[in-house]
Amino acid sequence: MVVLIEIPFYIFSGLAILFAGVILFTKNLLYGAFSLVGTFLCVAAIYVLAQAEFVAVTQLMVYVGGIVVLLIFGVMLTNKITDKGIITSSYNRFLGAIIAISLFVVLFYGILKINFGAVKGQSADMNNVNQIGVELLTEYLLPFEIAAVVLLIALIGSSVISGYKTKETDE
Amino acid sequence: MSSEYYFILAAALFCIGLAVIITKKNAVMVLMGVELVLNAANINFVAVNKNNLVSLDGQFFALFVIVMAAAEAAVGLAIILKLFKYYKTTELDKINQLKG
Amino acid sequence: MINPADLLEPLAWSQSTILCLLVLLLPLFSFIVIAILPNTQAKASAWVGMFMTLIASIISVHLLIAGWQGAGIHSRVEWFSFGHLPPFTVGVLLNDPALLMLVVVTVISFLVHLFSTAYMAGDAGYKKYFGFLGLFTFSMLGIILADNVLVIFIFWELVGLSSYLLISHWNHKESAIKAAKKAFIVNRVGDVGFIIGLAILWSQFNTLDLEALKVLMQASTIENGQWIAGAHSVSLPWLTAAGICLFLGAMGKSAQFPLQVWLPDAMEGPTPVSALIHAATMVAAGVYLMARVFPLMSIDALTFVAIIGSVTAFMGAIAALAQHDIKKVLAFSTISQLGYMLMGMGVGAYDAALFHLFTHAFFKACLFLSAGAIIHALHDYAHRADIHFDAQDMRNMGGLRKYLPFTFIAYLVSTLALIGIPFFSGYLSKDALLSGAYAWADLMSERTLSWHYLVPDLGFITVVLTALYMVRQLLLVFFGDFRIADERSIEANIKVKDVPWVMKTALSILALMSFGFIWSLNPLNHSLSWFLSALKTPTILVPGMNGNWQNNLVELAEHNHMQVTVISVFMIVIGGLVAWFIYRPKGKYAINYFSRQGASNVWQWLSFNNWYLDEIYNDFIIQPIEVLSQKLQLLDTKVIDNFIDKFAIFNIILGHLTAWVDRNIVDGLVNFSVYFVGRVGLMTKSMQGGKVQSYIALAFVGILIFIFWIIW
Amino acid sequence: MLNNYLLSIIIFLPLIAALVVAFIPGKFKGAFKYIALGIASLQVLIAIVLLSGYDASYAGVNHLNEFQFLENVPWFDIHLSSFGHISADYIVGVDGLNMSMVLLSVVVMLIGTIASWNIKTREKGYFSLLLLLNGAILGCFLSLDFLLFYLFFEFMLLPMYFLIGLWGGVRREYASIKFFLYTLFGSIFILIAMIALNLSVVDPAATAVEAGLVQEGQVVSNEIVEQVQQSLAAGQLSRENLVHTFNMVYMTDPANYIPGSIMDYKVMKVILGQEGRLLMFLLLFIGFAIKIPVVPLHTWLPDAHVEAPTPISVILAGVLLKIGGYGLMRTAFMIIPDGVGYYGWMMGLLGVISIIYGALNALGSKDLKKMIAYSSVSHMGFVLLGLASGTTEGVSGAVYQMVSHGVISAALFLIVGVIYERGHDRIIQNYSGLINKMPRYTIFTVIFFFASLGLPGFSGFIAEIFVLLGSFNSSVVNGFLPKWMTIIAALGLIFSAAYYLWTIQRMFFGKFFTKIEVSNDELTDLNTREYVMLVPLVILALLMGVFPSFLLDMINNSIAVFTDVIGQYGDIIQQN
Repeated sequence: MVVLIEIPFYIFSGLAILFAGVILFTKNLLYGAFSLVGTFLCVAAIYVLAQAEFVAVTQLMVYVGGIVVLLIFGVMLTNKITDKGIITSSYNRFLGAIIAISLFVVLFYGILKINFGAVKGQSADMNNVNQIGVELLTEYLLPFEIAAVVLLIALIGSSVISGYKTKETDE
Repeated sequence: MSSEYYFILAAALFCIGLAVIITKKNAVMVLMGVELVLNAANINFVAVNKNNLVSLDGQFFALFVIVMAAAEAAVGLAIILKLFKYYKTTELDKINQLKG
Repeated sequence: MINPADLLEPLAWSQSTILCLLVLLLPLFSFIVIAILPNTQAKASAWVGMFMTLIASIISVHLLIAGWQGAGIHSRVEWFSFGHLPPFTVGVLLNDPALLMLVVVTVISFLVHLFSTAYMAGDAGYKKYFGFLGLFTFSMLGIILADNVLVIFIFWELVGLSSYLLISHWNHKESAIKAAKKAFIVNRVGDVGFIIGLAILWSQFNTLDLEALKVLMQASTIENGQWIAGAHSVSLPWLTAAGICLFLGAMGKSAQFPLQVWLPDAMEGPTPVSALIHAATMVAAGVYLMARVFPLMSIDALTFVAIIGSVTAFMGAIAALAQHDIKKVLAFSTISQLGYMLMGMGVGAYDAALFHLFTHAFFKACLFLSAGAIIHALHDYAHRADIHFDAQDMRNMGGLRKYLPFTFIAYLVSTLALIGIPFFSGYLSKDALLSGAYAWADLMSERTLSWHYLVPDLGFITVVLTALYMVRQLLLVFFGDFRIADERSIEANIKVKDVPWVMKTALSILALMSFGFIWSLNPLNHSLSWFLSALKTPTILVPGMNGNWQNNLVELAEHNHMQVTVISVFMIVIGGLVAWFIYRPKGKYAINYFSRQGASNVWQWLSFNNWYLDEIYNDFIIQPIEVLSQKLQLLDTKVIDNFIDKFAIFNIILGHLTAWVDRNIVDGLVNFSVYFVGRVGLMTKSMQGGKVQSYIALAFVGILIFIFWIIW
Repeated sequence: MLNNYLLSIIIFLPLIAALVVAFIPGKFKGAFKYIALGIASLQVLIAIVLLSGYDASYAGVNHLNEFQFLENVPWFDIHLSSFGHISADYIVGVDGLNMSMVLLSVVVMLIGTIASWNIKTREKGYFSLLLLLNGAILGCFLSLDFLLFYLFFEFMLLPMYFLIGLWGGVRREYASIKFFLYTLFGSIFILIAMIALNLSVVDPAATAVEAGLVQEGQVVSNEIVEQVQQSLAAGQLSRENLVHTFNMVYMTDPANYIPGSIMDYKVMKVILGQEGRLLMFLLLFIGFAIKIPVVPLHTWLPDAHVEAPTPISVILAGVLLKIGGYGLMRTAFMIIPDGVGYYGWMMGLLGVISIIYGALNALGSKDLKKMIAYSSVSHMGFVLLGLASGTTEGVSGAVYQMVSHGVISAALFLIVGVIYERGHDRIIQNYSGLINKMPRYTIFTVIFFFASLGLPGFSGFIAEIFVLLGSFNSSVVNGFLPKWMTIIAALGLIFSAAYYLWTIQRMFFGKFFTKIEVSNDELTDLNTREYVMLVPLVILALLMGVFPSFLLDMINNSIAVFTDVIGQYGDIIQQN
């Protein structure tokens, strides 16, 4: 039982970090975008392993289906297509590495210091999608609605921002 | 399976995302880094929720985060498009209007 | 206890003292008048000087006649005062010695003025000369009249000044200036002693008034080796030191050993000046000073005076033996005679010493003026014969009695007086002196053989020597052939002309004073002299003094008198005969005399060079001081200044060092902090690169630091 | 009415004139010397008025109410909470100690101004500096407040520095800097002592006001002052109410010292192995000894004199050196009389060394001016010896010597100026037989040489003889000085005779020749201006030599108080 969960976790988490690493180290935007997809997929798998199936599905739909596509569009729209591929470089590498590594060290240290045995709670029904649905429309109704509004506003806002016909840019 | 492995994974992803945000020149890549960071956060929510599935608060947070991430991505991309139109580039090192 | 202030009340002026002041001021007036006379009126200056001194002489003689053997007259006024000390007074103290000196000085001064009108005729400094003679007479009279030792010292110095000015009268002559300088400085050496003497008296008594000093000295006591006067006390040796120090002053002025070296050189001055200053009056001031302070001298101090006096008498006589300069012989003779006088003072023969002072003043002035007459005549001769020779050198003289008969007589009379032939004045005074000295030696040694007898013995030897050198001079100058004429084969029709009548007048008066009957009705016995019988030896008032000492001295002197007379006459005869034998005309010495060089053996050299004192002083005092002064100059410029400069350089280096520190360390710190802030600014500015990512990175750096801070 | 402000007028008149000169355009440069002369003459007139109003029966010295022509105005008063007040006053006044100095300085300044007639370069600067110097000197002599005194003392340096440094001879920069540094060095010591005194002394009258014993503006009676002094001694006064003063007259009163302070009489604080008061005496002594100057702190003097222009040498020798002696009397001797007995021996010895050393150096000098400069060192040694003796006649002699030396040395430097102006050379050996060319000049030279070597009839004699008598008497009266010092010092008289007479012999007598390039017409005899300067000085030197009572009567009472104060401590020393 332990092994059954642990092995996929290690595999998916390893893959997720691997893909994330590709994003970090690649110069090609498209590689980055596709690696991101990979990462998202792996993270979705992790969600599943953490008994958050609904979240995993949402992850797949929103991220892999929506955001990544959006990003790839962004890549396409902001770069001239050439045969060399869409190349970007990086800077601040040293600083970035130091910050990232030291932050990781700090977090790692902090995590190790937490005694997670103390927070063991009771386990519940394996399938909690139903419960999510109920709670979403009862207890979390207001945030749900607001999220919808936020999404709408974001949609309108983004189309306004990226719209061509703004006076200032024309002039 | 203990939660700390999730946290460590989340931490790793967060750090990689942060590194991407800091180092990449391309605005779209930076946006990708942001998504990584958000994912890392989501993993934490989910991992925290895993031990106490009675309330599912963590999963709700993760859900809302995903929604917000979508909105963020949309707005972010719109901004990037606007920037591209204005500066004819998405390389962030070229855009230093904030320079003091 | 006596309050000094009570002794210093002003004393009223009487007719005599006012006349004294007049006598004092007349020569000063002469000096001032001559000073403001225009140069064209040079002739008038001589008349002014002569007139003033003549009046002064007449008044002096009047004063002498009126005041002789009277009680001393003392008038004084307050001069100035210090804080709350007793006031400082100044006044006139007339007693018999003062009256006599007054006459001597004014009369001789007048005669010298008279003589000088002829002697100095045609001199460029004629006016100046008479002016300074006036100044000298004034100062000398000041010494005589002053009632205060400090005032005596003031005039003492003024006398030195006028002596300086008169010796350097011919100021184009290097030797004259040097002699003047030497005279002044050597006198200063004595004066330093004088000042110390004054200081001792002042610190004991807080006054320097002679009369007050006598009272206070008598009131002072000796206890446990301390000399106590009122509230002041010092150890006993200072009592004797006071006397010796005052005598040091006298040593300088009266040319006593070891300070006698200036007097022979002082002969560079005009001869009448030598007669007045360096024979008759100024040099006798030391003796007069001793007479004034005689009551304040302790027996030990007097013994010192006696020894110095006798030694000087002997040394001067020896030095006179081999001289060739006519004036030098007389100068050394003066030294010797002054030694006699001070020896007399020292042995307590106060009256005899003063007596000798007066007789000597006349016959020595006469000798000098005669010498002046000879020099004058020879100068005139050289001018007419158109040759150059030293008119003072006896080698160029000889046989002058034919040409200058009057001068010869004057010279002869005064020479006989000087050697002490009976019937002449010198005999009386010298006899008195020697008997005094002999009596003193008897008394001090208590008739056992002791060194005290050396004092009269040296005196007797000096008698022989005096006869020797004076007869030698007489023979070499007036007898034999006129050597310069012979040697240079001058035509016989150019002859030495006799001197003018003014000179003769002066000489005759002085020569007259050299006869014994002027001074004593019995020219064979000094004790019957009106002078000595009138003059009272003052009592020595020093504490711890045996009151009978002086009386015993007088008795012994009376007792010794005949003995001494016989011995001294015998001595004179020996000396005279020896001189005749050696220096007789046509003798070996006289024939070769013209070409004689200095001296021929050690003793003559010693004599000729005045015991080599000049050389000794030059090598052991003057040269070392000169070298010392040069070295001190070097010390000043090379050592102290160098040190200061080095110190300054060190400071400059230190300054540079601190400047460097300032620039590089202090400024460096400031600059560094500025630089640091600047760099930090630049760094943060570079962080403010307008790049959002950098901001994020930095934000995370901050977060990290914050986390670290929380965790640890 | 004007009488009350005479001292201020005499001080500030030249200072204002200096400003006026500084603002007159340069094209009127001919007028500057007339302004300076006018001011100097006016000062002489004021000094005569002062003299006529001066009452010699008041001693002054240590009693403020006995000072004459006193002006006493508060200057500043700073309240420093727990430390108390620091107050300084503008106090000027005359007593026996400084009256003679004022007379001397106005006369010498007048002579100095006349001697400046031939200054042909940068007249404006010269005369304004000269006037500044004039005012500062008088201020220095007249101030009775230590701070004011110090201010003027320092203020003198500035014009002197420029006057030597700009109008001087070949090595003027060296000389002026040396002069400046030396004096500054000395004044640092004075400053330290001044601060220590200020810390230790209170103004009893002002303290009475502060302590509420008297209403402000009321007259403080003597009883109140005594009351304040008693409570001060008992330590009853709060520190806040103490008014620390710079008043030199208050400093002379032992009752005004704060118990336990640095300079307290009773409890001697030991600083650097030396009792506080004695140390401060030593500091003041060194400070003023440089000014006097005392061997071995004298080497600035020959250089400064040799390089300074004639009028500045005259002023330097005539007046400035006297500030050393006067300052010593007014501050060190009067404020710390106990130090005199303690250091009297040392001061006497230094005085004697100065006398002999200066004289020997003068003997060795080849430059006429340098010789006279060294003779100044020698003669000022008498001042120190006389002061150190602490006897009435010694101190009187010292004051007399200051005045006398002021007159005689001024004349001597004028005499050097005469020959330097004509021959442009001062080396003694380069001249001979000047009497043949310049007879009247020679007469004046001989007169002043003899005056300087202490010939009776001139002022120097009275001074020197009484310094010697006093210093000898000291061993009997108060035991400060041993007897041998007087004997050694007297030897200085021989040396001074030696160098003067030797100079006369070499320079003035003998056959005329010069070893320098000078035409015969240039060596002319004295002109009218030089007579105007020299004749009054001859007359002054003679008058002071023959009638010493004129000066002595003026100072007698003050000197008596002065020696009494010192003598009190002398008795103590003798008993020990």
